[in-house]
Amino acid sequence: MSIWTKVLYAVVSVSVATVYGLTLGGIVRKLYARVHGRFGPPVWQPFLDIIQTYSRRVAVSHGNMFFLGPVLRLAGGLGTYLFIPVIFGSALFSNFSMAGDLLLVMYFVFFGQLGMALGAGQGGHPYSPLGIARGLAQMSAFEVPFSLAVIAVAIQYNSLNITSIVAAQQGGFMHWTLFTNPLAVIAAMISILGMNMHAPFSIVMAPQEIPIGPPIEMNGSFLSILQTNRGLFAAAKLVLFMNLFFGGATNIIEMIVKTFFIYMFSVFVGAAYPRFRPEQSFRFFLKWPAFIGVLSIIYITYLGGAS
Amino acid sequence: MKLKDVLSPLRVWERAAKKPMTIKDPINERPGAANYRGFHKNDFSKCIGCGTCEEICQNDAIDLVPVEGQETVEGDSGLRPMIDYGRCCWCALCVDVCPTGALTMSNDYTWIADNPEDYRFVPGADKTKWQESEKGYTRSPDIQIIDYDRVDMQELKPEERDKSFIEIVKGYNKEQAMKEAERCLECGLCIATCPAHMDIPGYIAAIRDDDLDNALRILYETNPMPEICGRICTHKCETACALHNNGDPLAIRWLKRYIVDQVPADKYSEILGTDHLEDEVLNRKVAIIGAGPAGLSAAYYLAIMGYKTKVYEALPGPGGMARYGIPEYRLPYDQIDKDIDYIRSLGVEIQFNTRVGTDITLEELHSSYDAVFAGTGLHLGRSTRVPGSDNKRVYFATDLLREVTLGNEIDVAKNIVVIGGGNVAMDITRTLARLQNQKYGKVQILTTCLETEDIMPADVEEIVEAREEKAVIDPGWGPKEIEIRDGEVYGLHVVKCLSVFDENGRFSPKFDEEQKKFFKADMVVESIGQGMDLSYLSENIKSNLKFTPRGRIEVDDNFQSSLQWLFVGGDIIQGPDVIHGIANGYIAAKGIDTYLNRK
Amino acid sequence: MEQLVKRINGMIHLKAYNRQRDDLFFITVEKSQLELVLSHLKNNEGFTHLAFLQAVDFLEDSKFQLTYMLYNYDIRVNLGVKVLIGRDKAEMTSIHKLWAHAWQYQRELHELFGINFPGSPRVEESFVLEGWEEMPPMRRDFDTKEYSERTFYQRPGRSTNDPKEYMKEKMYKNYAASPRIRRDDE
Amino acid sequence: MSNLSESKYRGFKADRSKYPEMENGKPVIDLESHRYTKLWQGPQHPGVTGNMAVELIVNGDEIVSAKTHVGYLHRAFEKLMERRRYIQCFPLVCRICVPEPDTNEYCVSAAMEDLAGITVPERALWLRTLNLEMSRIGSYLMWLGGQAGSLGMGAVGQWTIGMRDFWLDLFEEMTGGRVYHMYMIPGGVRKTLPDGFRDRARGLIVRTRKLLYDVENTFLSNAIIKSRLQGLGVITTEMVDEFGIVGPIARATGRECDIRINNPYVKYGELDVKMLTSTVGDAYARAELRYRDLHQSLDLVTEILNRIPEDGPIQADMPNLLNWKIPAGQTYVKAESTRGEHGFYMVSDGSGKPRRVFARGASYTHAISLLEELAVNISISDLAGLMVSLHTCPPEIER
Amino acid sequence: MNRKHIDEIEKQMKLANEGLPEEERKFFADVIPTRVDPFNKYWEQFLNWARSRSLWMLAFGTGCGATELRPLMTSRFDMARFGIFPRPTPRQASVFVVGGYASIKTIKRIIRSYEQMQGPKYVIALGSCTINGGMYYDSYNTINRLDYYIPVDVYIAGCMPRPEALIAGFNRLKEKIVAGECEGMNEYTDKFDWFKKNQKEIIKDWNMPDYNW
Repeated sequence: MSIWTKVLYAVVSVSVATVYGLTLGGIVRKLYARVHGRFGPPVWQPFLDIIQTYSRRVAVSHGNMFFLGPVLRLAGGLGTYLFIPVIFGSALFSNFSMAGDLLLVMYFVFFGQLGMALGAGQGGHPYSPLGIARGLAQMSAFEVPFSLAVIAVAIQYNSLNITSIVAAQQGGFMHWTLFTNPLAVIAAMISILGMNMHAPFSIVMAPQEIPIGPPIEMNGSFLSILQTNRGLFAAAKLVLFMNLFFGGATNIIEMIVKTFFIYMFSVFVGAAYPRFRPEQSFRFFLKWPAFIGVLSIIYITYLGGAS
Repeated sequence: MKLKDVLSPLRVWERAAKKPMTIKDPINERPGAANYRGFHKNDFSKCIGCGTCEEICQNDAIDLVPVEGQETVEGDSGLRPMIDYGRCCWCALCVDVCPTGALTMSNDYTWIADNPEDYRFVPGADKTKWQESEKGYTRSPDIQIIDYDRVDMQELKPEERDKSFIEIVKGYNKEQAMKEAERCLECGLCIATCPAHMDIPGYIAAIRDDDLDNALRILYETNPMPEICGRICTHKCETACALHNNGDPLAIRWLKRYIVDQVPADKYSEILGTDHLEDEVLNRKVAIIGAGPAGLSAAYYLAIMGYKTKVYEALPGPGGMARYGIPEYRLPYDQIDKDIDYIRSLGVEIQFNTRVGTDITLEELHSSYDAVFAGTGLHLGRSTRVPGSDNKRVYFATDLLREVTLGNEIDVAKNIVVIGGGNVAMDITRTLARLQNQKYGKVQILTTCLETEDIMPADVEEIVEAREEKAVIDPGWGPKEIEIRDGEVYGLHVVKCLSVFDENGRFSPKFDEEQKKFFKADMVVESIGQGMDLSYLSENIKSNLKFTPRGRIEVDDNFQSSLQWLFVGGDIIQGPDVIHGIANGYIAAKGIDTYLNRK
Repeated sequence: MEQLVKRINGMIHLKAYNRQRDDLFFITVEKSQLELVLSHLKNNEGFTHLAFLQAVDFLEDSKFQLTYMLYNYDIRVNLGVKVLIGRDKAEMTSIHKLWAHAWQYQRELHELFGINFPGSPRVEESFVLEGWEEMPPMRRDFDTKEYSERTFYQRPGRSTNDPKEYMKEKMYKNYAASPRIRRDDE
Repeated sequence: MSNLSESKYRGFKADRSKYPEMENGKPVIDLESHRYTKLWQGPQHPGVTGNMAVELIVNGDEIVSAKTHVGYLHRAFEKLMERRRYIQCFPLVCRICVPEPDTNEYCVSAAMEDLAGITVPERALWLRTLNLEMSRIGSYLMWLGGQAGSLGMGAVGQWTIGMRDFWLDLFEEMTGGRVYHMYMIPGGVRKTLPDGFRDRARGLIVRTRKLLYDVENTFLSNAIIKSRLQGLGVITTEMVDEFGIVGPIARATGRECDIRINNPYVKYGELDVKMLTSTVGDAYARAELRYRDLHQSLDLVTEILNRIPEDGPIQADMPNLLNWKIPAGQTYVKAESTRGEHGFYMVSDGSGKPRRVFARGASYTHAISLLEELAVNISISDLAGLMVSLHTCPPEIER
Repeated sequence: MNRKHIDEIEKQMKLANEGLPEEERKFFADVIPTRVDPFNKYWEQFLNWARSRSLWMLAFGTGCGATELRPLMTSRFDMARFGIFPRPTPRQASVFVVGGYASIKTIKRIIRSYEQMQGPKYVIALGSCTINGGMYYDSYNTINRLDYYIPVDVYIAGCMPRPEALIAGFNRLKEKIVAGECEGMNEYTDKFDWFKKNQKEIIKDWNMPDYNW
């Protein structure tokens, strides 16, 4: 396969993922609305929002770093997504999967937030640094159980290649990490709550506290980049989780069903709770989920796991 | 942290399965409630443009503007409220206060505009989509923002009054007057209706402030006979009163009476500032014929303008019809004297028992005075001219009333019939009833007229009180014949009257000859109107004067006749009532002033 | 309540006392004795709740009346303590030491009435106004309508008719206009 | 602050050993040191109740100093009333507190009636009671939504504010207005109950109770709500008098102060109103107390609906209100709003316009001196929750 | 607003800072925003269509109008289904709903927030108070006419307008946006001097924390 084909495939893949991620966002809004006892916006609303923010005639910039913030954020999303093989065995959706891509993905998951920190910091609004501080702190907190879970998975499958991890889970749902290493999945699923920033871990954008936090000064096309990234990044995270813990997907329908349910988990929790105070949130991740993560590693290394 | 507390919030998802609370199509699906305070409507058939809505609006949101097609007539200013929705707060006080109930609200509440200037409209005149809407806020009949109930007037009870000529109406005391004065809306619709255009809201406000001196000053601006007017005025103002549409009109007449009753006569000149009038006397003289309301009013204003005036009166007392045509129980003589004495105190001279035309001629007056004002009034009775009406026991009401005032004995019969439905008829009925009561101890008097009871020209309270005094009133009959037996009146034959006026509003009664009735009587009094006596005009003058087709002397706006020096006013021109006379006298005085200055 | 008044009267001279309702009484005290009375009422008589402290402008008498509304939870009675102070360079002792929220009212009165409370915390800070340059607006001699018309643009084009004048114009224009028809030129 | 509060306010404890430095008992905050950040919470901030602002100095997430700024809603009602006739005042006053306008209407009408010596007819009193109690329900429902929303839980707010709208529908039927009812005029009320109102009201009470059951499950017995509200903004009994605290906030500390019981007005004297108190005095206790009070209000409305007389006048015999003059005098009329003592101090000088009207809102002290006291040492994320738990309503502060 | 009327005033207009030296003029922060004309016609039409379906409303409860925004946002009326969402920061919002009366202190923040919003931006004014002062027409602390301080696109009558009326107002705004009539942003630029003069006449204290509104 020539590099150009690969690039073309990647572009298609990224587009599909973005559209999928945004649609998922629209569906989730609808679901929340049902819980609230109302109808909610149309499913395609996120697309309209992106066009609308993009179409602003003026966009105030607070300097070069401010401009880089959203770009780095999008780079984070792209980076995360481009190294995850989305559909097992599909050339179109394999992206730039390679040996050790798990490490790269782990890096990119957090890269965007750091980039955002740089950009938003230059916004000059005092709520941005507060939000960034919260965001970075929370990220570090949920990174602990998440990394532990990933380490457990890596140890379990003895690989840092996502494709091979997915391959190892093929052959019936009993081979999924969910059943072979349930502790790691529990730790990871708790950390995805923080990663998705739904309640009770929605402290970064908390409108009632620090009105939407880091992107408070982001406007116009800056915001539209962030919104696009939100769709892409959501899809990337879900695909990653699907690949690592839920046996990956062999076709697009399986991918959609699985990721949808993974996402629904955080929606299910998010609708029912208010948000934590920041330090409550940090403590939460560092307590039980981290402990479960450690347990999962112990379970895998010493008690042998399934493989 | 209990496990229950962790799990029970997840029950939010139960709600997801339930039907959403959302209204699908809110704009069309949810009209305002039946009494929602939405946008304003105005029913022009009821609105009188009194401006009470403007008065109560605490936001200054309402303007009164002229509207095409709305004429200014008595009791309707022709103005209509224009509401500024840049001010309105939809409190509906204007709806609650509206004395006619014309202003209401619809339950429409959506009005979007790009231009803020659009939010100004005249409900009822401008086409709005809610003008026809039936639902919306209206005043609840259970509440009153303004007071629709008149303060009751203290009156003598029928048994206390039916024998004597003591004044029936006791007048308001201070508390009652203040309470009644508080009801005034100060719209001023009454001013246009009053022939004298008195500043009615002004003196009522003065009563509220308990500043009777000021009130008196306002009264005397256009009316020098408030005691008389305060008792017997026809109070057209009260029919124009905005409160009249939904409740009792303000007792404007009684309030006027209250003012003058409270101020003692000896303070008048001090309050009105006429105590140094003699300093400013001009060397001009005006003669006035007739010491009635018109003549005295003219005399008063001429006097305060500095003219020397002399009044020639045929009868032995002043007051004209007010004294000789109105019974004492309605207008006591001392009250007439209070007004007239004050006028006389300004230097107005009255020569009694001098009939112009016989004792002194009009030409003589013309030669010795600069101008002459004639307010001779309507002192002649008018006959029905039915067979038998020339009998000696058939009287005119005006004659009888004059005799009573003069103190002459009247041969009151046991059984009397009065023909006529006006206030004079009621006056004579009640006077004769009293006399009968004094003489025989019982009342046997019957009053009949063409008009049915609902269109009788007499005041309702007069009719009610006459009945209370045991007079029988049987309206709706036309006199056919007065039966004479042996030279004496035996009774009155009447037929049913179907209608009084034709479709053009002209007097043309129609009778149903089949329905007949007979009223037995020893004496018949005719009270169907009065005529004027112009015999004092010599042939020479008469030929130079212009007359209207109906036989009245033609006058211009200043009551100046075609003879420049002769001004004519009062009942012979307008009326008959006292307030027109006063107004005529006032204008004529000004006219004389202008005329003499120009000369 | 009568006994309470007697007790206070024994302590200082009460200028006036009146009963408005069963649960609302007013007393008037001298300016100098206010702090004494209030602390007595608070500490010994159980009037522990200060509902408000407000001023009334009696422009005609050139006085401000300050009203301290107290409440007693035991006998469930409101007691208003009234003090009259001069209107020129109005000044009053601060009671922020008696109640922790009194400074708020004093700050408000300072801004809206121009009454000074020396020693009251943050009394000079603006409360509801910002950049105010006129006299304290709650004073009776400040005309808010006039200020509003002068400062904020009223939408033009409004005009109203007085029915009285309008009917005169339409129906009896020529009728005497002058209230008094005495001629003075001769 | 009691020990209880600090132990319960889990996870967040300010370390006051290093900063701010104290000098003469007052903290010295040097913004130039870059240890502190100055933040404005409001007026344009979703976490602030209404249009007000809190100027904060924070160290990280911790609030070191708070200062309330009001005046964004100052409309000078009291000044405007001085140049309006008495009858013209009542459309103005309901704007003083938007979520619960009827208390204002009642107070100003009652003050005028007290000064003018007017007795309101029985039926009007009952209708007023109904109106007041219904407005309490509306206000509490809005507050519930606000309290949940301030902590980031949108669902409860969506439900309860939606449900409040059904109560507004009832108001609309009864009074003709949705938000501003302008129902109580001096001397009585403006309208009688429409046909079928009672049944609709009873139906709505059942629906509200069903919703409240859900709210209880998801809001009051929510682990995270508890962990955030317990120990937040603890008020002790001593502070009640010190800061002039009233209403549910004071009742949550154990102080028995409910004007409906202490100084019964309208028809509360004939109703079975219970004094609801709590002993803890923190935000959660207040929330729970308000929740119970809301249920009690529903009970009261049920009872009132049964007892409103069918016949009788709804307005006393009043003079022409356009020219109404009230004899000189002073009075103070108060009522229990959902936030506590809401009172009007009215001075008349015998003319047709009030000499001075002062509206005393409960938020006046709650949102300024009390909030400034309680906000210090808490996390910035709790400020919105604290403000809502004090049930601050800015328009009644500055009027 | 009457066009002639404005032209009239513009002629007589004098800036509050006119005659001041250049440095001091800057102190008043009178930087005229850049005028940005609409794009190519068809592209602009498409964008307007999208803008009208995604209205981000600034959640600034400036007056009592805010009280009817809450039912509108929540389950009974659910404005989200019409594509209207509250936005906590003016930078991202496109619709400014001025909820009725604005006191001096608030109009200062309103102007600040309006200037922070990124164009194209729209203003909906609620209730009588924004049109001609409403019931506070004689108050010393509230403005009478909002259109003297910021350009307004749609007015909704009422006090307060019901949520349904608000929805109707938003519908009207959408129509105007689709028709390309909402150029308030450029109007503000074009008549910046006039607006600033009006603003300065009433706001005496321009001091504000520079990072907030």
